Amino acid sequence: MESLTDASLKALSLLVSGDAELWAIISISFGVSFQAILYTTPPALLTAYALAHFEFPGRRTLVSLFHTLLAVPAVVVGLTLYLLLSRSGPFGDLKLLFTQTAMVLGQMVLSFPILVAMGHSALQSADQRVWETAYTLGAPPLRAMFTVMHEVRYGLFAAVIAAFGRIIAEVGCSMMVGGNILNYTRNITTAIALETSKGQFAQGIALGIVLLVLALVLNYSLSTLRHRLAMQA
Amino acid sequence: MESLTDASLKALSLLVSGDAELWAIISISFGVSFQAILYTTPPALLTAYALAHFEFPGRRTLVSLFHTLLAVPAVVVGLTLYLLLSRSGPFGDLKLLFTQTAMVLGQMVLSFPILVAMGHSALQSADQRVWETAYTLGAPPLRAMFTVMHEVRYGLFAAVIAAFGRIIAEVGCSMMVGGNILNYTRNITTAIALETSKGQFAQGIALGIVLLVLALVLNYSLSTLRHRLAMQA
Amino acid sequence: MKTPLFHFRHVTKRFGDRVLLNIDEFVVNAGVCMLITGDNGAGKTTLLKIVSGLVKPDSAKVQVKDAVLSWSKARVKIQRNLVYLHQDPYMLDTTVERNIAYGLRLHKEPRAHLYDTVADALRWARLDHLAHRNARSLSGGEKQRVALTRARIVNPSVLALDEPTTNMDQQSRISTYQLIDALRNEGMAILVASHDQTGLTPIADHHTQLVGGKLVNVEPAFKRSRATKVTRFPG
Amino acid sequence: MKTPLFHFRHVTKRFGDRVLLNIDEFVVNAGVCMLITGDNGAGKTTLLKIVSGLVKPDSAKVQVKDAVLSWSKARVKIQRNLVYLHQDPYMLDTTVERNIAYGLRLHKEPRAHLYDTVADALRWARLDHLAHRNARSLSGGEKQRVALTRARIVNPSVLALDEPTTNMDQQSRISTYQLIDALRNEGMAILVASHDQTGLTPIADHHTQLVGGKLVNVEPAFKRSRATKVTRFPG
Amino acid sequence: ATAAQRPIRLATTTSTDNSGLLRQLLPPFEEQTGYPVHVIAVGTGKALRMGRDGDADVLLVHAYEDEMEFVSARYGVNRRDVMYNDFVIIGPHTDGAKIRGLKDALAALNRIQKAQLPFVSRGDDSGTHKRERWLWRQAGITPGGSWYREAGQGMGKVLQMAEELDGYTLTDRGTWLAHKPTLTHLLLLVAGDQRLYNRYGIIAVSPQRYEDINYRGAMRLIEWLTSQQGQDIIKNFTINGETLFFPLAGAN
Ligand SMILES: Nc1ncnc2c1ncn2[C@@H]1O[C@H](COP(=O)(O)OP(=O)(O)OP(=O)(O)O)[C@@H](O)[C@H]1O
Ligand SMILES: Nc1ncnc2c1ncn2[C@@H]1O[C@H](COP(=O)(O)OP(=O)(O)OP(=O)(O)O)[C@@H](O)[C@H]1O
Ligand SMILES: [Mg+2]
Ligand SMILES: [Mg+2]
Repeated sequence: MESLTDASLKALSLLVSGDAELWAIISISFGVSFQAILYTTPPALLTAYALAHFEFPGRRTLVSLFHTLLAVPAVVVGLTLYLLLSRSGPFGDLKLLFTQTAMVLGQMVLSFPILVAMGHSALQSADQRVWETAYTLGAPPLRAMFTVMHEVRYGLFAAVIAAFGRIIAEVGCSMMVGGNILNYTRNITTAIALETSKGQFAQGIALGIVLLVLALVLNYSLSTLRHRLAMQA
Repeated sequence: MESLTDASLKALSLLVSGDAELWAIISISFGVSFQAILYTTPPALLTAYALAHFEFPGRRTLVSLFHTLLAVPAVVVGLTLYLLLSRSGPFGDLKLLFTQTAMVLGQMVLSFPILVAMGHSALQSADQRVWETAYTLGAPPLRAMFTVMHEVRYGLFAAVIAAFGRIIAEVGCSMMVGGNILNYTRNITTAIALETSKGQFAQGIALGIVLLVLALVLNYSLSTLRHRLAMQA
Repeated sequence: MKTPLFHFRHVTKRFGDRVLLNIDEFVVNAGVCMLITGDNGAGKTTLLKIVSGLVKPDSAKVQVKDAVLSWSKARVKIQRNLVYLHQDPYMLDTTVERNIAYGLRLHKEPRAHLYDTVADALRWARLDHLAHRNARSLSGGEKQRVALTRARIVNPSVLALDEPTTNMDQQSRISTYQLIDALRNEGMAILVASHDQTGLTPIADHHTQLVGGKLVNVEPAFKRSRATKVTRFPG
Repeated sequence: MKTPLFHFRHVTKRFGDRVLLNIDEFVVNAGVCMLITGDNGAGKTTLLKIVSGLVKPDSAKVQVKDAVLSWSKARVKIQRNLVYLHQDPYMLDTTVERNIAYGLRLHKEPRAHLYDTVADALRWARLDHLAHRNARSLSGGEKQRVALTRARIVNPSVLALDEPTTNMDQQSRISTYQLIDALRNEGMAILVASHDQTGLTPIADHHTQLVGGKLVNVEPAFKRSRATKVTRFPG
Repeated sequence: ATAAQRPIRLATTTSTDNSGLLRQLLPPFEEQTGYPVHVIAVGTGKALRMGRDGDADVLLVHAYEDEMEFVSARYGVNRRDVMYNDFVIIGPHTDGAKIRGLKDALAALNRIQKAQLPFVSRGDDSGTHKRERWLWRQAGITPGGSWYREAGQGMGKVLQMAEELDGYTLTDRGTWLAHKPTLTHLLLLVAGDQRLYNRYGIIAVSPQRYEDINYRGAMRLIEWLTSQQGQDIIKNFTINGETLFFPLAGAN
């Protein structure tokens, strides 16, 4: 049996000689997850703001619900979406099953509760005076919301990063509704699952390292940008 | 042909007639994830505090790293742990592979970066004056830390909830190092994966609903508790 | 007699068992500066926040011109005409300049004109050397001055100032008194809650004290005519 | 002459290009109340925080008894003997009573005795009716009083008060002056940074002004002997 | 190459894809017909389910009885045999149950049960699992107890578990050969029993049920797999010199 050192060395050598197939897999992963985050963030943050800002009956229950939705396994989301999109399901006519669109939809559903839960806890930690200051200086509700969001931007940023991390790392839903079709819906995690099921641990870990390195580069540049902006302000 | 409604109805009927096997699966899921959270929270929050509180070179890089580790797929953690615990790996003699202990270890590794990343962002949002107040009133460093943590307890609470959600919902690592052995290491998510692979979508969704309902009950009681404590204080 | 800008009636507010405010009438008149004093916890801040549309009273009617509205309905009109200055002002996490420009930008001032106005205001508040500093790192008195500048620059019809001179040094206090006087003489309505009676009583047209949830008129030690005041502080 | 509790030398602090503090000597003597004044942004808060071990100076030597230490080394000794009161105090998210008890609990007071002490202190500060309220919901002046009470109850050798009377009503101010006087007479060293000269100059033994990063002595308008003060405020 | 055609969705068992067979088999087909093939590798149970729901155009599976049922329920049409291999029983080289060299699979299972040594079952209702349960029934044994581990995972994972736990298991020869290089503690112990015959069939999903299904593509693929050229590729596909699948077309 192959030792961990061997596997890691193999992984690294695979990394440097990146081929077209590998890059297709990577670009599908990032493309799908970027789209999902892009479409989900605005409505999710609006929801988080509403939950943090407006008093209404059932608000606490709703917050609990979003925290709970974090515990829904990706594969259950995948399953449900599968049944909806299946040829014999209610939206079968859209022919979305086993497409990237289906993967984006699944990841949107997965990222929504994280963004709401984490965004809510960031917005809730905002000083009440932020809103009061904005309001009294004449900000209309939407503008006041942006001011509050700006004040807790690091917390919201962390929410987006966490949500992106979660969906780029998830496999259950993408496997289910994407189908792991080579060059079409195979992303990094479904590829890892495939390699693993073949007993090709080295390839699995190699892909894991690719993901990690790319995420690190992305994250670090965002954090540098954020740091630079903080210095300016 | 089974529609989504059929599947959901079947799921519900499975729920009410809970049998011994189902309950074994549920108790393994919650037992393992509780242990993992219990052991991980203290060191993770200490780390988060150190990152939020002490200035040292490379701190920002470390924070970025923890945010990035959120994007490591569970199956990659599982793979690595597998190679370490495998009989030909460095810790093979411990005979931990395909045991609940291995699952706990895997989930600890998975929850650590979430707790650190979210805990850090909560602790960072604490007012500098909290620490100064504690310190000047004579609190030794550890006590001052607890005071700061107490002030941002809702944020830390949200971090623990999110981490718990992530690990109780993860399947890749538990499948890999637990092995999905019936009555022993089969938890809710690996059971869902199994049902799904058989094309038994109704059973998969049923288990998903069980998980959701239990998580909701847990969450709601915690939130009620927290609410009551907040009223008292 | 001219009609008041806002005429509040039957304002009540309780926290738990305690009735904090129970005020029959509270009138906001253009060109009048009203000083509100009272012990700690008397309810000055709460009253100002209710009048500013920031804290919801348990009950209140607001007459705006001829219409008698509920507090919730009146809020929008209040917001358009009144700026409230916090007792412990909040600095937005950006530069001093942008903090001060915040309100003006909402009023869609042309950009060039906007920064001229801001620069003038900064100079008045002796804050020009701090223009590009993050407002969070300012000293206590500097923050207070930024907040006052940020509020007055919007040029509202009513300015509600909660302890505006707290933390300020002597010179800033004096310019604040002068500012209040000048703005009032230009026709602004000014409400000041403060413990700084020595400095503010000479300027205020009315001095009222909050005792047991009621407003009680305090006779001013000396009362000057409008005319003398205008000449003393030519703005 | 008795030895000072702490003797700071060559304290410098800069922010960016600006040298904020450049102080040759700063002495903290038992039984002495020192008033520090200065314009907004002069550096009073920064100086007090350096002296309190909360803000790291760019350079400073501290003589404690016979030992000359670096600031970082002196910190622990400072912490054991000095309590700093913030200009804008932070209320811990719990009851007023627990806020006040916080420091005492750290000193491992027996529980029964502890709450007696707290109850006495609450009564002194006229806060007893607020004992079980969350300190976050207090009014500005109430917060200031809770913070002062929380600081003095620890009974340190040095009390560093940053604008202690800000936001307070007249009566609270007077009891604060009396408290400062009494504590000083019991042998506590007291440092007060404040703009409230009228109230504090009569009590202070020294009045020093922070100008251009340097401390300048201000001659007091009138100087009373220790003896008279003790009889006037019998504690 | 011909003009681009609508993709064909092929739902298949993991053994054909994981072994690498389809990578040999499909490119020439795509080249010649212009049909891109989207391979969705799942368990036999799920593949049949996908056919039933109209989510796949054509199925390549190995569970003969279920396939027949599928066809007779009119979910699928034109089932053809494609290839076969066999199931084998593998186990640790220590072979505590002493089954090595047995020709009788039932006797082997008997000895394993007597020895109470770990047996890792797929436990996932796959074709292999169905065959295993059938064998236990034939042997008159109801397996249970701590030695019988129901893994609920794919063949590859079960082989790895057997390796780690020094356990026995039933596997198809293709997967065994594909994984053999990494399984240093396991040996092929029992093979050659008639009961271990494993055949793969291909079925087109019925165009009567789903008229927009890619039936033409499915039929082209079936034609191709059962053609001389397809069958030759299957025959010549080897891992480390060993043949994994044997052509079977023309048998029906
Ligand atoms: N959210 C709240 N819940 C409970 N009590 C409150 C709340 N907000 C304010 N109070 C109480 O209401 C009273 C009035 O507070 P307010 O801030 O209006 O006083 P104030 O007159 O401005 O005092 P100060 O001079 O100290 O600023 C105080 O006793 C305060 O503790
Ligand atoms: N972290 C920081 N970064 C940059 N400048 C700072 C920082 N902290 C304080 N300053 C500046 O240092 C100067 C002194 O601040 P400090 O709070 O000590 O003044 P102060 O004398 O207490 O003023 P006030 O009377 O207004 O309380 C101010 O101009 C302030 O803006
Ligand atoms: Mg107030
Ligand atoms: Mg200061």
